Amino acid sequence: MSLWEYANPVKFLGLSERVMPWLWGFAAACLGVGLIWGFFFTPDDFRQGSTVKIIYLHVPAAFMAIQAWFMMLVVSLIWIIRRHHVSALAAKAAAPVGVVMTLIALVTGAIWGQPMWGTWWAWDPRLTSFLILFLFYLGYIALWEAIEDPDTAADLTSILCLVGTVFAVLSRYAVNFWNQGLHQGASLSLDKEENVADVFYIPLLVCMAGFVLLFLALVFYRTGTEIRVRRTRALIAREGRGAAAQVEGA
Amino acid sequence: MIPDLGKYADAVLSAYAVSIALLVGIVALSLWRGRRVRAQMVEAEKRAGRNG
Amino acid sequence: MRALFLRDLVLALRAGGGFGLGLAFFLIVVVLVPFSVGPSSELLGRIAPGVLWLGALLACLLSLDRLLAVDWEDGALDLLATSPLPLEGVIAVKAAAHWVTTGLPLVLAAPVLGVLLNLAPQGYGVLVLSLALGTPALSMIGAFGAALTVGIKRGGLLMSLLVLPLYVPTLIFGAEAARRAAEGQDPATPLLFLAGITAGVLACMPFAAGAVLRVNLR
Amino acid sequence: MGGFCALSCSGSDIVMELSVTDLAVGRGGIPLLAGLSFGLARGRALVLRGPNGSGKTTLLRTVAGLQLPMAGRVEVGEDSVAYAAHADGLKAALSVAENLRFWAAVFGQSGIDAALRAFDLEPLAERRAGQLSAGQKRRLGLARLVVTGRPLWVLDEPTVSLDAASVAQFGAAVRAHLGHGGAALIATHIDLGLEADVLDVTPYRAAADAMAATDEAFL
Repeated sequence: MSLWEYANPVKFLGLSERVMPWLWGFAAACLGVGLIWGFFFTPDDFRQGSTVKIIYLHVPAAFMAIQAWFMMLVVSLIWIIRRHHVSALAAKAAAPVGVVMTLIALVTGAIWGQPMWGTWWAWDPRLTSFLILFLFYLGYIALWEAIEDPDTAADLTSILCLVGTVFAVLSRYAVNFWNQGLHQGASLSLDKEENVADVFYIPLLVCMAGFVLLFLALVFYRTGTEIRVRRTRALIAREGRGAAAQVEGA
Repeated sequence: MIPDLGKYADAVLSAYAVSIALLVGIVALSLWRGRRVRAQMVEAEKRAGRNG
Repeated sequence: MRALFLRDLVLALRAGGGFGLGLAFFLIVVVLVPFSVGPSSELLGRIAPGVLWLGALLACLLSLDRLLAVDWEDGALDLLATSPLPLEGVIAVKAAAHWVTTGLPLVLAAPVLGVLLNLAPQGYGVLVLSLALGTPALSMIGAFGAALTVGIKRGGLLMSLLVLPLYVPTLIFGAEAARRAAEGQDPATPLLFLAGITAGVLACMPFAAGAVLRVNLR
Repeated sequence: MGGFCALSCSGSDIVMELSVTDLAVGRGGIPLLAGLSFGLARGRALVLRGPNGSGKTTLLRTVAGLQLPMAGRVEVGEDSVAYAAHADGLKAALSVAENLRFWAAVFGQSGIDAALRAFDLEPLAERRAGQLSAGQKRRLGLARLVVTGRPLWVLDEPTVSLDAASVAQFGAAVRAHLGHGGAALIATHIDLGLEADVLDVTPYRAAADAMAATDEAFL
């Protein structure tokens, strides 16, 4: 039993059929519990008032926005090195989810920033970095959409993901240098800085777990969809050559 | 039922509304496309089964 | 390699698309800025380094979609791929020719346009230096973007979407160096970062671009 | 070596310029030709025939190394292929001589006079390539082959837009190339007046249910 066995599309579909109900279930449970707990049963922060409740969306979304890109990087590398189709399709499947996470982080950040900093948007390094990450996601998805041949698209987007990662990190340092910023330092780390008290910390962890599970469920489901698109394409190509390119939803 | 959010009620509620709408949106979009693609695949498989 | 470089230069000269257009575009952007933000010389002087950098960046972007597309359409790229030249070298040489035909004229014209924008006198040297250090990276990154989108019809817009985020670090450090110098601060740190990025890009990007081009040619 | 070799290589001591073993080629993940085996010896030409869309161009691109075979092997000497396709890669803004000199330099050769003479381009040498007629452009594109100095010419429909005299000229150029120990693989529909073997690719069409390597994992 090797992990690579699941690089076979059929095996992967079988695995995801078995795993997905659990993922969806736990994701819904964690998100439900975490968000309700955070929204209804946590006290207001003495400085930030009730806006502190936004943390249960903002921080997990920001976390997942970065993790989604990181996951795309890993599966892109797997595609480049081992040529498993499932991994290329998983990268394609994850990108729109990453976009949504980035968007949530940006929007909740803006809504939070308005009462706290008195402005919807500041060219703060963290906000700016997320905006740049958002642009990278858009470019990545646009490249997937623009290329017809699936293997060519997988190759090109993988290299773009690699190069993009380097430049995203460079940009992060560049904007740090460029503007020192208003944003508080990372308010969440494993050793629990004092500015996040237990009352906030535990529901936040539950929400983080919920976001991770939701992301996994979505990626599994969407990868399955991409595999089915390819299978449909292959079946049609076998049926009559030439009609292959026009698979709806491809 | 809704806790007292004080003067920041608008901000907190809109943040939750937007985020949940986006999450529901991506889930619904994924499910909708997944269903459609699955139906197409079943269709193609049926045809392939008939012909060969 | 030398032949390819010279050929690209001659083509840019004869077709008139290289030297002239980018420079004219740069000029127009710079001229339009006062119309949009007002003629206050104090304000113009403050934003001059940033405007000049942005103008140079856009002028550079303008000519990128023809960098490989012409050779792709007339089949020359296929022939070059079967020639003894490595594709990485082809890309690097074409990027170098692109820099000489667009980047270099922009570097030389920037001080003149700085006068139009009321740039502070102490800023000229570092502005030219930062552009000279930064624009080669813009050409090389752009060549990567051109290689990515070479097979796509109407790939120009997509290429801008892919390339512009990659320009962020270069733009930040370049404009920051020019701004600091204009304000009388020490520009050494951003200049060093800028030079580092350019060196890294020139060293690594030809390989990424060559790999991408090989995928597109097959 | 496969069945076709018997035609093209009569002796075992002949130096092979190209040998293809059980080759399958395809475009966009769809296989077009499969099970191809042939060899090409020095001094010989092989003409490929087959209807449009049968995969001749794809086969030539694979032999030239521009794309990877889906299966099988292509053995050619390193840096031995000169490829010419429908697009000539000519620059309209450069003169005939400049175009040729550029390609000669890229391939590490010098001297373009022989090439100009072979295709009767001497009177046009200083003319811009953009001002040439279609047939003249084509001749310039073929003259490029001469300046590459490469032994194996891989040509895709070389005689498009050539008149009868130019075709004869082209035939002569190929014969001269073969006479110097070169070889040529040509996809064409017309008779070039060459003493060449003919390979019809039609029987090698990939079977309808042969699935693309890229897609078979999904079936």
